[in-house]
This record gives sequence, C-alpha cells and structure tokens, in this order.
Amino acid sequence: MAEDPEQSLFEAPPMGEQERMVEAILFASAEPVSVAELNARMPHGADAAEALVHLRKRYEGRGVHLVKVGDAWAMRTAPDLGFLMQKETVEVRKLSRAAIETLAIVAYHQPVTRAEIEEIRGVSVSRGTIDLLLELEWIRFGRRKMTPGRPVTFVVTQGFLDHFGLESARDLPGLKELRAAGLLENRPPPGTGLQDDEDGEGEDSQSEMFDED
Amino acid sequence: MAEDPEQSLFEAPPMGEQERMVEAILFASAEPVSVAELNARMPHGADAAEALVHLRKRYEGRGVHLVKVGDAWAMRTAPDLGFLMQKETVEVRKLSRAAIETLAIVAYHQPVTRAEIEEIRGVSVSRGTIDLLLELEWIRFGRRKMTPGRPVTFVVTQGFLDHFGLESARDLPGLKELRAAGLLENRPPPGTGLQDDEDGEGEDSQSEMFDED
Amino acid sequence: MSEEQVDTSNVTSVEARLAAEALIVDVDGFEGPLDLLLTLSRTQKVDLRRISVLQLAEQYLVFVEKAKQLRIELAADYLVMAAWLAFLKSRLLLPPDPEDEGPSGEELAAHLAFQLERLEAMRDVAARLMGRDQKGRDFFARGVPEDVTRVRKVKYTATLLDLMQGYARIRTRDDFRPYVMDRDHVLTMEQALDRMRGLIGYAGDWADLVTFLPEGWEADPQRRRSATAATFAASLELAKEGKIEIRQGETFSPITIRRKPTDG
Repeated sequence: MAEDPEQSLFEAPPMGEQERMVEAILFASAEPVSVAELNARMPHGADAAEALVHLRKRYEGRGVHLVKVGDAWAMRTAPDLGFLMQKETVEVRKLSRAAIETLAIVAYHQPVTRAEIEEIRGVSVSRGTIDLLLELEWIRFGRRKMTPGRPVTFVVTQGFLDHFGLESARDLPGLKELRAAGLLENRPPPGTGLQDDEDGEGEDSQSEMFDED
Repeated sequence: MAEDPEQSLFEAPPMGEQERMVEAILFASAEPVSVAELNARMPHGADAAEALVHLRKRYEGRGVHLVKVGDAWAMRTAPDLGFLMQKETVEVRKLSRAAIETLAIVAYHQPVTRAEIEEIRGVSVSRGTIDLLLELEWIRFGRRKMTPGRPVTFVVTQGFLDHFGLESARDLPGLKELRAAGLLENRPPPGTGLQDDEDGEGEDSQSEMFDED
Repeated sequence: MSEEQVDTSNVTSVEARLAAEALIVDVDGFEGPLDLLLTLSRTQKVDLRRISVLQLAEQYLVFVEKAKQLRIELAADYLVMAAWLAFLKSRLLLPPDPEDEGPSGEELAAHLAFQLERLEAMRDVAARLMGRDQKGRDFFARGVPEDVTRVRKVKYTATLLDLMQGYARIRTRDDFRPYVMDRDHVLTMEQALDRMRGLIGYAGDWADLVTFLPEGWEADPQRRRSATAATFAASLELAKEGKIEIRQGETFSPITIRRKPTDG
C-alpha cells in the first residue's frame, strides 16, 4: 500500500457503522453538532458528511427527522407530531345532574336502552349526556335488544366500577338500603320532580317527554 | 374483536403512523415512558404496545435502541458506542463500598428491611448510605413488612433499572444462581426460633416483588 | 465488655509490632467483623461451605488479641464478635451438654459459613452490577428532551353518593313504581298458574278463559294482553296435568275451560 503508514493504522469503520455513530451522537447531544465535530469524535478516517446523507434518508418520513441548524446537524421530532408533546392538565368538574341520573339508571338497569332511560327519567336524554358518559368510558354499548328496531343498550364499564370503588354493578345498594341510609328522605313533592331536573344546560327537553302508557 | 360499529367512534390511525408517534414521544423524552402514558398521549384507539413491537424491531442494530425499563420504554444509545460520548458522559459520584453493597442487597433481596441489610453485611448501615441511595432514586420505600414492628422495606426503582440497563429486577445478573444456592433466603441465626415463619414470609414477599414488575 | 477493653501490656519488639500492624492497620478498611472474617477465610483457600470455622475463629481471636496489644481501639462490633466466636469455639471443642437446649456448635458454625457465603455472593453480584453498562457512562438518553407543554383538560367526577342520590331522586318521583322496570304490566305464567289452581276447584262448568283474568287487568290493553297470554299458558299447563279440559268452538271464538270430571 502506498498510504501513509500513520493513516492506515486506523481503518475507517464501514459506512453502516459510521451511520450508527452519527445517529448516537446526534441523539445524545444537547446541541446541534457540526460535521467537523462529528468527524473529530468519530474514529480516524470516518466521513461524517456521507454518513449524514444516509442517516437523513433513513429517517425520512419517520417520527424523528434530521435537520440542519446553521452548519450543524440535529435530530428533532417530526413537526406534524408536535401535538403529542402536550400533556393535559386536568380540571376536575362535577358531573351534571342529568349525567349522574343517566349513569345511575344504566348502572341499576343495565343493559338498558335509551328509550328505557328516558322512560325512567321521565325526560329525554340528550345526545351530549350519553356521549359524555361514553367518552368518560363509564358506559359502553352493550348487546342489542331483541325487540323491534333492535335498539342498542348501554352497560357500565370496568372503568365505572373502578371509579366508584365497586367490584360489580351488583354491589350497588338497593332501594331499601338507599332508604335505610336516608337517601330517599329528600323526596320532592309529587309533580315537582321533573322541574328541578333541569340543570340549566338545556339538555333535556320536556316537550320530548317519553309517552308513558 | 368484533366491535359494535358505534364503538369505533374514533378511528385509530394506521399502525405505521402509530409507530411514528411512539418514536417521536420516546425520542423526545429522557425518561422512560409507560405504555399507559403512551396510549394516553396518542389518539383514541391507538395501540402503543403493538407499535412498540414494530419500532423495537426497526431500531435493532442501530446506533440508538429501544429498551424496556420495568413497564416503560425508552430510547438509549447503543452501549458499544459509549466511547464516542466523552462529551456527554456525566461524572457519576463514586459510590462507597458500603453503598454499592447495600444497593446490591436491596436489589437482590427486595423488599428488604434495614435490619436484614445489616444482618447480611454484618455491620450497621449508616443513615447516609441509605439517604444517598434514596437521593439517587435508585431505591425507595416499599411496603411495610408484616412482622412485629412493621418495619419499612426498601425496593429498587425504575431509575435503578434504567441506570443499569435492566428490563426488570428479574434480569439482575446471577439472580437465578443465587436463588438456587439458597443465598437469597432469609435464614436467621439458629436458636432464635423464628426460622420457619420468617423463611416463608421472606420468600413470599420476594417472589411477589419480582412478579410485580 | 470491660474485660475486653484494650489493656496496657507492653509490646516486646518494635518489629513484631510493625508486622502485626500491617494486618491490622487496615481495620478501618474492613466493613465490620463479618467482612474481616471473610477476608481471613480466604487464607484457607477452600469453598466457604467447607471452611473450618474453628480455625477461622482462632484467627479472628488472634487478630483481636493483637489489636489489643497494639492498643488499637476496636469498635464494639469486633469485640462482640470475638466474644461470640470464643463461645462458638468452646461449643465446637467440648462434647455437647445434654442439659443445654440451645443450638449446637455445628449449627452455629454452619450459619456462620452461610453468612460468609452470602456476603461473598452479594459482593460478587454487586461487582457484576457495577460492571454493567451504565447510563451516562456507556449508554445515553436523549440530549435535549423536549418539554411537554401543558394543555388544560376537563375531567368529570362524581362520587358513589352522587350516583345513589341521583338514583334515589328518580325512584322517589313515583314511589309506587316497582324496582324492576315494566314488571307492573306483566303477569307471569307462574302468577297465573297460582291463581288458576286456586280458582279451578269452582269451575265445574265450562267458563270463558277471560273470566279468570285477575281483577284490574282487563282494562289496560297492555296488561290484558299479558294476563290473557299468561292465563292461557297456565291453562295449557293444567290441561297437561290432567286437571282441566279446554274447548274452543272455532277459530277466534272464546276459549272455555272446566275442571276435568273426576270419573274421567
């Protein structure tokens, strides 16, 4: 070989290895790294510029990109995935009365159809109430009922049981126990029960009252 | 799963996209991220666990790896490239022999009480040693032991697993051999009359511990 | 432990003193008596399980004796261990005392060997643990972790009490509403059968099935349908049991029943 003996002492690693090295350096580095610095950190004879070309191609379309910052290189998450870098802070809000009642009916009567919920509550159930409970994953769709129209039913979820500290829906106290616990004493006068149902949300409209026969 | 059409209210993104998302989230985080948190940050219906399988394969043999730490995942540079990272290397405080041994005892005997650590080392454990390990977040308080006095126990943390590149405490080097040799048993001195009880308790809680993670 | 306190005997030769010191000067370097015993046991160069505990005890006692001569202040731990090893030594040398119910010398020796083996094992795995690739030294986390921005999200909550109160509120709107829904409009076959069994004794003559419907069930169409179906099913059951006879003149004409005559 006609090479300088000093230079051949260090054989440059294969390009695949060089690519790995650039990848690791850019990943771990707190700042963008210039080609010169990459070369300085990599073994003698390595060609960071070429490795960068390969690496950039490899990350095309991935969740992470190779970007050039001035004359240095860095890895960044893909801009379209920025929304993933958000963490939600949670504001706790009490469930509306309509939602609680609907949830209670599902819990006590599951599987129950929407029409049945409306029959029990005596007012129509707004789409929003059901959606909220579905979204909270406290209720889910159950089996369709084998009645005309095959309406969907709702049942409570494991998440519901977890939230309320119940092992099963059967653990819910019965009417007798509710009464024993004094929960039934606050009885609204007959006929006024439906009035105070409104939560000022306009969710439930009495005009659509279920027709009880 | 044969889902109800209503149940797929939100269409999950294609697996390729999910993989990109997991890639971006793990890439952006220095700390391991649990599957539950990944799912929470990804769109509804996404399956981070499956995306992780694909992603892990993709990064096999690369300069950056996907590693499992307890029930969480992280991206880490390949250990064979450590020599490139002099600039990033953090000077780890040199641990005293007492601290190293105490750490090992907690890892292999967890959950372990202070008295048990002292019994194994044959010397009292200084407050400073435990404090240092707590401060490094390599050990933490575990459940209290159901023995007289209900002493607190120590267990190792996810940070410990992360630092030493362990997927779980089960992967500790030589654990199986130690167990087979009976060296992880809690064997009190003869004549103390506690032998049988304590043996059972010690073994139970240990296997429990290792099952948990 | 006062008798174990460092005494004031003279050390004869400076050289002997220095030699002994070479072994002992490092007493601060030992992590307690068990560690010292482990170090001494290495001189036996045998498996820890086969170590001569007696020999080990003697070595240790010699060590402590020398330390005393050198006026090296030993921690109480070391002196407690010395006393215990002296006791163990006597147990191992003397024939067992049948009166004594305590553990035998062999048991105590075996436990000491176990402790030494365990300590050495922990030393060994501690070294293996520290020899692993470590974060920040051999492998690295992301250099510039991206901050996760905070987004407000509303979380809804409700307690079991809310739920029960909500349910109680609905149920008390109409206190007479039975707990199981729709059951007030349904007559089960069992109910009809019970009723029929009581009534059939009086039905010697052909009588319209409709007359057997429970009171108050004829007016409401839904209730009537349910009661008729249940009563009809119940009468079929009774006919099957041979208790009644059923007759219908033609399609859609009234169905009549009577008690089956006893003579057949």
